[in-house]
Amino acid sequence: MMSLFNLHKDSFKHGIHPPESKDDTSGLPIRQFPFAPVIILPMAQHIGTPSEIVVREGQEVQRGQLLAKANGYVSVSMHAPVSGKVCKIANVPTISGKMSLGIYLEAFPFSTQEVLEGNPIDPDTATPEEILQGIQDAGIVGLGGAAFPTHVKLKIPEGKTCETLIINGVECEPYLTTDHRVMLEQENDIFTGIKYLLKATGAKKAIIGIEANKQDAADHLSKHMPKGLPIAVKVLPVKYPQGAEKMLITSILGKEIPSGKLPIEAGAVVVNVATTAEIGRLLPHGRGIQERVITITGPGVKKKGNYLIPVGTPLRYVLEQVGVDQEISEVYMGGPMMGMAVSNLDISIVKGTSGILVFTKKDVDRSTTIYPCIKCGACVDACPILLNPSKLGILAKFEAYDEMASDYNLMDCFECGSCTYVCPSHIPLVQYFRSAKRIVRKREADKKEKVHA
Amino acid sequence: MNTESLGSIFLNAALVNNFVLAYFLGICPFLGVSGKMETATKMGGAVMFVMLISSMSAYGIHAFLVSIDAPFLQLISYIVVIASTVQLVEMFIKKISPALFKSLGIFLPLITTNCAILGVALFQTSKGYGFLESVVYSLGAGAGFMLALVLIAGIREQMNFADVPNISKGTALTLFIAGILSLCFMGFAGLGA
Amino acid sequence: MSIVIAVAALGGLTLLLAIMLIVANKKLFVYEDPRIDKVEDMLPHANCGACGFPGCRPFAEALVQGRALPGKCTVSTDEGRQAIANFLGVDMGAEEKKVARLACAGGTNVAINRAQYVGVQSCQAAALVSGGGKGCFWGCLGHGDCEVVCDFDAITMNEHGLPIVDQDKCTACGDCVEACPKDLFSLQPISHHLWVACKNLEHGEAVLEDCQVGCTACGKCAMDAPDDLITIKNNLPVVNYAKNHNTQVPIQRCPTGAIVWFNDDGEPIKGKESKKIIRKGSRSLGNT
Amino acid sequence: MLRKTLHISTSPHINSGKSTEQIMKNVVWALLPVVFFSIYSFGLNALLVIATATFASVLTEHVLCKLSKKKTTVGDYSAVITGLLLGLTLPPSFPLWMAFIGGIIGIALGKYIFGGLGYNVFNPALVARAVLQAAFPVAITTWHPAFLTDRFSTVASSVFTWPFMEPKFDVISGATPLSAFKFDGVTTSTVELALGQISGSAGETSAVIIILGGLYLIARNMMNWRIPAAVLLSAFVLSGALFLINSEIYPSPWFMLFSGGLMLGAVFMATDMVSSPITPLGLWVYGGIIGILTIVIRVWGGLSEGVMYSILLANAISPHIDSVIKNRVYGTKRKMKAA
Amino acid sequence: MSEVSNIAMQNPANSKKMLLAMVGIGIISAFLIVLTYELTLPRVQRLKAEALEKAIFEVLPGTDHTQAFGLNTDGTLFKIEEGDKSEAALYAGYDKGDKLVGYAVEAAGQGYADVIRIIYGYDPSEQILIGFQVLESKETPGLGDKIGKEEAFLNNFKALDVSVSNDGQLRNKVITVKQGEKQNPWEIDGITGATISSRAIGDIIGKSSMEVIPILHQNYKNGQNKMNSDEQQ
Amino acid sequence: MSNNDSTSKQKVTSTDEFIKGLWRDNPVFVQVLGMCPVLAVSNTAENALAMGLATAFVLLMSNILVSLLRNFVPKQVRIASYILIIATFVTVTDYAIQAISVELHKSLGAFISLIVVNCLILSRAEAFASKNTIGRSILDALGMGFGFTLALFCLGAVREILGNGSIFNIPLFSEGYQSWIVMILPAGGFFTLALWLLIINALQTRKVKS
Ligand SMILES: Cc1cc2nc3c(=O)[nH]c(=O)nc-3n(C[C@H](O)[C@H](O)[C@H](O)COP(=O)(O)O)c2cc1C
Ligand SMILES: Cc1cc2nc3c(=O)[nH]c(=O)nc-3n(C[C@H](O)[C@H](O)[C@H](O)COP(=O)(O)O)c2cc1C
Ligand SMILES: Cc1cc2nc3c(=O)[nH]c(=O)nc-3n(C[C@H](O)[C@H](O)[C@H](O)COP(=O)(O)O)c2cc1C
Ligand SMILES: Cc1cc2nc3c(=O)[nH]c(=O)nc-3n(C[C@H](O)[C@H](O)[C@H](O)CO)c2cc1C
Ligand code: SF4
Ligand code: SF4
Ligand code: SF4
Ligand code: SF4
Ligand code: FES
Repeated sequence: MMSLFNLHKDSFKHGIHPPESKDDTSGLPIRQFPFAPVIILPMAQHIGTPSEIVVREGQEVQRGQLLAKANGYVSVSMHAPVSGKVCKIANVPTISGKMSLGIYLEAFPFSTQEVLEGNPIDPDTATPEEILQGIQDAGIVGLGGAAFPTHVKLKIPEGKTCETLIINGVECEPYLTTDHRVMLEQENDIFTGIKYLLKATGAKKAIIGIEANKQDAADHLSKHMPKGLPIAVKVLPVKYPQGAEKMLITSILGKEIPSGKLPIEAGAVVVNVATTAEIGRLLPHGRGIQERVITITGPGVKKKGNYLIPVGTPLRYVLEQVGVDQEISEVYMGGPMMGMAVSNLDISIVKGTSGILVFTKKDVDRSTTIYPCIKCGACVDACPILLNPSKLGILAKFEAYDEMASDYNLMDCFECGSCTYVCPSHIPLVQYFRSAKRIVRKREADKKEKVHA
Repeated sequence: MNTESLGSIFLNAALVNNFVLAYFLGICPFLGVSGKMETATKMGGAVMFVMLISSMSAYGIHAFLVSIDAPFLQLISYIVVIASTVQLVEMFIKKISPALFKSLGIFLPLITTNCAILGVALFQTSKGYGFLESVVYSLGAGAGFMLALVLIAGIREQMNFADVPNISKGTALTLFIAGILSLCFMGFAGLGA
Repeated sequence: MSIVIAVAALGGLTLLLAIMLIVANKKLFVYEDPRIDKVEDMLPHANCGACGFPGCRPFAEALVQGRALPGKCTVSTDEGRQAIANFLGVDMGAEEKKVARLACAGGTNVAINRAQYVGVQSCQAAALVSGGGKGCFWGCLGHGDCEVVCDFDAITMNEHGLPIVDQDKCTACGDCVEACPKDLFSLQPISHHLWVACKNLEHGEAVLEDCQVGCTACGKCAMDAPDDLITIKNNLPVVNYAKNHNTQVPIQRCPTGAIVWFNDDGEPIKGKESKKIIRKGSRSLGNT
Repeated sequence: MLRKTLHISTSPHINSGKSTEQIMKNVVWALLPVVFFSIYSFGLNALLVIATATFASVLTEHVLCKLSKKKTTVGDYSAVITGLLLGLTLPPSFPLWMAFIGGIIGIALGKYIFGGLGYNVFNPALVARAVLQAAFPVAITTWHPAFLTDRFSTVASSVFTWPFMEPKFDVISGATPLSAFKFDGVTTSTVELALGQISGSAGETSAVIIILGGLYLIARNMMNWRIPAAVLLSAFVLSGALFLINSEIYPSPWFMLFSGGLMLGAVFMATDMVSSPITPLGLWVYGGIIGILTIVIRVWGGLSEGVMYSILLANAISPHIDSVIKNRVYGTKRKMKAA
Repeated sequence: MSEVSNIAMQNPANSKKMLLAMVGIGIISAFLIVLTYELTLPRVQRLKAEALEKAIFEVLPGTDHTQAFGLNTDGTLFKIEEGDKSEAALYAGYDKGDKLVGYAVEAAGQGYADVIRIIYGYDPSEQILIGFQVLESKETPGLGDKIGKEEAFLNNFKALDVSVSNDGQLRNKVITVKQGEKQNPWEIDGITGATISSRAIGDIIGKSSMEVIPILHQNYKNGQNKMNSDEQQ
Repeated sequence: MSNNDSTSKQKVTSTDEFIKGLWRDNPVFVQVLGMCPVLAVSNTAENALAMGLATAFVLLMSNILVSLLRNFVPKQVRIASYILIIATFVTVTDYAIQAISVELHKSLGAFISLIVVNCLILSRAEAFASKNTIGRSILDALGMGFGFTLALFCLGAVREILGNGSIFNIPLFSEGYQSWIVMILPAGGFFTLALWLLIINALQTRKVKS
C-alpha cells in the first residue's frame, strides 16, 4: 500500500509509522536536573579519537574548565560539567560494554556552579576557520545521537560547495521530545547557531526540517525568525526515519546521496537543532558543553520529562531521581527504534544521549517465536534505502555474508530498524545486518592487510 | 508425412514435449549441473549448440545412409559423428576459454553421452523432418533443455538457503522439484497443435 | 553386398573423423601440467584454506610450480604430505603443528553476567549489544560461534559454556579465530605450553568481581619467570616465546590460575597456589 | 540503591505487533465466506471434501513435525489455509480418500521437503492439486451440479468411495463454463458467473465473495494488492485484445475473468507470499505472467483451465524474478542485475 | 616421474595409431552390425508384416489377404508390389474369394501428447467405416489411451457414416461429440476425461476421410463399372 | 561421481567387484547415472526388466571389448572409439529385441537406441574397463548391470503397482482399483526415484546414528 502514498513529493520512499508516544513529555518544559555527587566522564564520548586528559587526580576544577583537549582533528575537547575535585582517573564503563579512560569528578555540594567564560567568538566578524575551531574547542559533537565532531562535518572538502544548510528538527524517533522542546524554548540560540553555521559552511540558505506532529515548534520558529537571515521552515509529513540525514535531504531537496558518499555530494550539510542551539549558546561566550537536554520517559518512569542534565551524570543516579517502576526490565539510551540497551547502570550520560527510556517487563513486547521469513514483503516496503531485507535476512541466517555485501548492498543499510519493526515473523533483521556488516568489514580489512603484506 | 508448422515444431519440442521433463532425455546433466545458475546457463548453451550441430550432421548422414541403403548404420554413425564433434568443440573451448572449460568440468564429455542430443537426431529422423524443420526442432529442444535447466537451477540456488530436512537433501529434493516442474509443464499440453 | 557398402561407409566415416580429430588435436592442443591433477588428487579436498590458498586446486598449482611446500597443508596426514613431496621431488617443508588456543577461562561457573542478553543466540550478534552482557567485557560469551564454524569438530562447548579445543582434531585452519567477536582465539605452535588464559585489561579487585579466574595483573608470574620471559603489559602478562619458554615456574604462584600450562594432551594445568574452583553450577547474574 | 538485572537486546525495541500467525488467521477468516458459499451451493458434498482436505493437511503438518522432532507448527494456521484452498479447488463430489491424499501431498511434498513454512518454492495447495489432477484426472474433472434440491440431505455416492477404489459418479453435471466454451463454444453470462450459479470446483463459483475476502485482506495490509491486480489486469488486457480482434472465436474478457478458478487463484493462491517474488516490480511481472499464461492455456492449449499451471509455472520462475528484478537501492544508479 | 613424461610424450607420434584404432574399430563394428542385421532381418520383417496384417484384419473383419496401394497426386490409386520401399498409404483387403472387403487407411494427427497414428477400415459398398485401430500413440496411459481400448468408443466405428454425395464430396464430415450426445451416424461419441484424445481421433478421421474416401468411392464405382478389371488379374 | 577405481590399488576381491555395483556403488541410487532410461522406461515392471537386461548386456559386451582393446586405443580417440564399440552392441541389441517381439520394441521406444548414450556405460568403460583386466571388467559390468536392473525394477514395480494396479501385467487388485495415473507419467518417475532415495537416506541416517 505504501507506494500509493509515496506519490507525495515532500518525502522519501517507504518508511514506517510507529506510534509516536510523545504526548507524555512533549508538553513538559525543560527542567534543570540536580547534580550527582560524583560525575563520571568517559573520554570516548564521540566518534573519533578520545580526548586527552589535561588534569591530574586530586585537582580541583571549576565548572566549564577544560578537562581534556582534542586529541587530533577528529576529536573534541571536554569541559567540567560541575565544579569539583578530580578524585580518580581510571577506566569507566561505556554503553558499548567497552571500558574507556575517564574522569571521576566529585561535585562540590554547595558550589554556585558558575560557568567559566572563554574566548567569545563574534558571529559577525569571525572567519569560518575561527568558528570551526571554536566549535571544536567547545567540545561540540552531533547531539542528534551520532556524536560526530561537528567541526569535521562542517569542513567543506576542497572542490565542493555547500548550498544548503539543513537543520534537523525532525525527531522521528517515538517517545523523544528533546528537539521539540529545544525548538520551542531556545529559538534565539538556534538562530544564532544558524548564523555561525551559515558562515562556517558558506551555505546560502538554511532550511529547518520539522515533522508535522511538531507544528507548534514550526510556528514558533517562524514567528520569531529574525529579519535578514535566509532561513526557511519546512514542515514534513510524519514518517520514520525522516530524521536520518539521507532521508531528510531527500525529503527537503528531492536529491539522493550516492551510496557510500556524504551529504555534501548533494550540496547540503545536516545539523541537528539541539547541536545548532548549543553552538548558538556557547560560542558567543567561548564556553564548552556541560549539559544537554534529555527526554526521560517510557512506561517505567515515574517523573517523565525533558531535563537539562549535566554530561557525566551516572545513569543510576538519573533513574533514582526520576523514580522507576519496580518491574523495570530494560533501559535504553536513545529512542526505541535505534537506542541501545543498557547492560550496566554505572555508565553515565554522554553528549550523544538524547533520551532515556525505561520499559518494564510487561511493556517489552518481544515475541518468543521467530517464524521463518514468509517473504511477505513488509520489510521491502518499509526499508527507506530500498534494500531487500528479506533476502538479506535469509542470507545472513545461512552466513552468506559476502553475497549480502556484493549482491544485496548490505553496506548501505543504516540500521534504522524499520524492517525489523514491521516483520510479522519477528526476525531480528537489524541484528543480523549489524553482525554481517561487522564481519564484512573485518574481512575487507583482512584482505587489505594481506595485499599490503 | 508431417504438416506441422515450424512454430509448432518449436513449441512442441521446447514446452509441450520438453526433452527433460516430458521425454526424460538428458537427465544426468539436468541433475548434475543444475546446482548453480551460472554453470546451468553455460551448460544449457553448450547443449543447445551441440544439439544444433548434431541435428544438422544427422540430417546429412541420414541422407547419405538412405542413398547407400544402409539404415542399420544409422545409430552408430550418428553417435560417432556427434561424439567427434563434441570432442572437437571441447578442444576448441579449452583453447579459447580455459575458465569456461574448468567450470563445465567433466560435463563437457558428458554432453556426448547426453541422451537429449542423440534423441534430437533420432526423433527428427523418425518424424521425417526436412532440413529446416530439423534445425528448428533442435533449437526448440535445446531451448527447452535450457529452460528446464535454468528453472531448476534457480530453485536449487534458493534451496541453498532453506532449512531442508536432512532426508530430502541432495538428489532427492532435486528429483522432487523436477517432478513438480514436470507437472507444471503438463499445463502446456496441446499448445503446439 | 551390403557388407561391403557398410564397411566402406563406416570405415570411411571413421577415417574422416579420425583425421579431423588428429588435426584438431595438433592445432588445439593446450598443455596443462598433468601433475596438477595428480597432486590435487593427493590433497585432502577439504578446501579449508589453511594452506593460505583459496582451495586445494590452487594450492596444488602452487605446489607444482614450486611456490609452496606440502607442509603448508595442515589437514593432510604426514604420510600424505610426504607422498606429495616424494611425487614432486621436493622437501616436505614441515611446519610445527599449530592449534587454536583460547585466551579466556571464564566459564559460567566463575564469571558473571551483568545483564541477560535476549536475541539471536550467537556471539557475533550478542557482542553488538552492549558487549553481550558479560561482566568481563573481554570474556567469552559462550554462544559457541566457534563451535559452529569449526569444520573439523575440534571445538566443543563444555558445561560452563566455554569452548574446548581438541588438539588432535584442530587443523589450525583459523576459522575460529575469524569467528570469535572477542578475538579470543589465536593459532599457537603446539610447543607453546605456557599460556595466558585471560584478556581482561582491568586489574585487581575489579577483575575478580567479574571473574574468579581473571588475571589481576599482580605480576607474580613475571617476577618468577626466568630471563624476563614474561612482562606485564596493559595489565596482562605477555610471554616472549622467542625466549626459552619451556618452564612451568611462572604458573606456580598465580593466585587465580589465569596463566596455565598446556600438557601434551592439551589439558590446562594450573599452579599450586591458584584458588580451587569448586562451583559446578553457574554464578548468579550480577546486578546492573 | 537501584539494583536490578536488566535484559539487553538489539534495537528496535518495539514492533508493529503483527505476526505471521495473525496474518494466516486472517486469511482463514477471509476464506470462510467462500467456504460457506460453496457449502451453500453444493451442500454436504463440499463440506465433506473441504473438511477432509483441511484435516489431512493439518494432520500431516503435525505428524511431520513430530517425526522430525520439532515443535508442532500447526499453530501458525498456514496448513489450514493450504487445506482449505485445496478443498476449494476440488470438485464437490470428489472422493474423500483422494482429498485426504491431496492434503498429505500438499504438506509433505509441497512444503515439508523444502523445509516447511517459508521455504516452499511452489504453492503447496496447488502442488497437491496438480498431483491429484495427474493421478486422478477423471475424478477431478467430473463436475457436480450446484443447487440441487437435496444437497443438504444427501451425499453423492462418489464422495464415499472406498479408498483406492475408482469412484462411480451418479449425478454428472454439464461442463464447467470454460469447458462448455472450449469444446462447445457456449458462453455463460457474466452475472451467473459472478454469483456462482454454475458448476465447477467448490471454491471457484463465487467471484464476488472471493473479491470481498481479498479486499478485506488488502485493507488490513495482509495481502499484496499488486498480485491480484496484475493477474486480473493482464488477463483482462490479453483476452480483451483477442476479443476485439475476433469476438466470434474469442470470449469476452469479462467471461475470462469470472470463469473458472482465475478469481480464486488471483486473490488467494497467486498471493501466497512464500512462493511469489518480493519486490514491487517483481510482483507485477509475476502477476502478469500468471494472467497471460492463463489466457494462453485457455485459448490455445489443450486444457480448458490453466490457472493452476500458470501459478505453478510462475512460482518456478519467481526465484529468477527475485534475482533479476531488484529495487533500485537508494543512492545507486540502476537496478542491480543478478551477479 | 615416468607417468609425467609419458603424458607429455604421448602427443606427437601416434597419429597413425589413432587412425588405425578408430578405423579398425569402425570396420569391426560395421561387420558386426551388418551381420546381426542380415540375421534378424527376415524375422523382423515377418513380425512387422504380421503386425500390420493383424491391424488390417482387425479393421476390415473377414479379410484374408491384402494389397497395398499408393495414392497418386491426381487422386488415382496405384499398386505397390511386395518389397517396394515407398510408403503405402492404404491397403485393400480381400476375403477368401478375392472379393473386396474394404480399404484400410492409415492416418495421423496431433493428439493430446504427441502425434497419434491410426488405421481405419472403410467399406465402400455400405459407405461406412467398419473398424478402427490405434497404431501408435503417446496418449496418457489410463486416460487418453482409452481411444484404443474402450469398448464403447470403439463401437463408434462399427458403422460410421461416410457416404459421398453426388458432388463427389463427403456428405457429412466425421466429428466427435460429447459422450452420450451422439445423434447422427457420422458422429463419434467421445470419452469423458479424454475429450481431447477422442476429439483428435474425430479430427484425424474427419480430415483423412474428406480426402481419401471420395477417391476410394470413385475408384470403387469405377472398378465396379469395369467389373474390377484391375483387381482380378 | 565415479569412485576412484583407478587409484584404489588395494586388494579388492572379485566378489567385492561384483557386489559393489549392486549396493554400495549402485549406479542409480548412489551414483545417479543413466537416469534417462531409469525414469523413462520404468513405467512397468516388464519394461524396466527388459531395459535393465538390455543395458546390462551392452555394458558387459562393451566392457569386455574395451578392456581387450585398452592398450591399443590412444587417449585422444578414446571416447570416439568406445562409443563406436558401445553403439555396435546397442544396434545388435536393438535388432535382437525387434526380432524377439515387436511389441516390446515399441514400448521401449527410442530408449533402446539411447542405451548408447547411457552415462553409466561410458563411465564404466572409461573409468573401469579401460584400466582393468578382462576378468575384473566382466565382474564390474555384471555387478553394475545387475545393480542397474535391480534399481530399474524397484522403480518399475512401484510405478506399475500404483499406476496400473498390476505387476508384470497381472492385476493385483480386484476390479475397480483406481490407478494413480501420475505414476506412469514423467512426474511419477521423478517422484518414485526421489522416494527411493528418501528411504535410502533415512535408512542411512539411522544407521549412522546407531
Ligand atoms: C567515520 C566518519 C567520517 C565522517 N566524515 C565526515 C566528513 O568528512 N564530512 C562530513 O561532512 N561528515 C562526515 N561524517 C559525518 C556523517 O556525514 C554524519 O553526519 C554523521 O555520521 C552522523 O549522521 P547520522 O546521525 O545520520 O548517522 C563522518 C562520519 C563518520 C562516522
Ligand atoms: C549512528 C547513529 C546516529 C544517530 N543519530 C541520531 C540523531 O542524529 N538524532 C536522533 O534523534 N537520533 C539519532 N540516533 C538515534 C538515537 O539513538 C535516538 O533514537 C534519537 O535520538 C531519537 O531522536 P528523535 O526523537 O529526534 O527521533 C542515532 C543513532 C545512531 C546509531
Ligand atoms: C535512522 C536514523 C534516524 C535519525 N533520526 C534523526 C532525528 O530524528 N533527528 C535528528 O536530528 N537526527 C536524526 N538522525 C541523525 C541524522 O542523520 C544526522 O546525523 C543528524 O541530524 C546530524 O546532526 P548532528 O550531527 O548535529 O547530530 C537519524 C539518523 C538515523 C540513522
Ligand atoms: C495471502 C495468502 C495466500 C495464501 N495462499 C496459499 C495458497 O494458495 N496455498 C497454500 O498452500 N497456502 C497459502 N497460504 C498459506 C501459506 O503462505 C502457505 O501455507 C505457505 O506457502 C507454506 O509455506 C497463503 C497465505 C497468505 C497470507
Ligand atoms: S535496518 Fe537497514 S535494511 Fe532494515 S529498513 Fe533500515 S536500512 Fe533497510
Ligand atoms: S517482513 Fe519479515 S517475514 Fe516479511 S519478508 Fe521481511 S523478513 Fe520476511
Ligand atoms: S570463544 Fe568467542 S566465539 Fe567462541 S563462544 Fe566464546 S565468544 Fe563465542
Ligand atoms: S576452527 Fe579453530 S579449532 Fe577448528 S580446526 Fe580451525 S583453528 Fe582449529
Ligand atoms: S542417461 Fe545420462 S543423460 Fe540420459
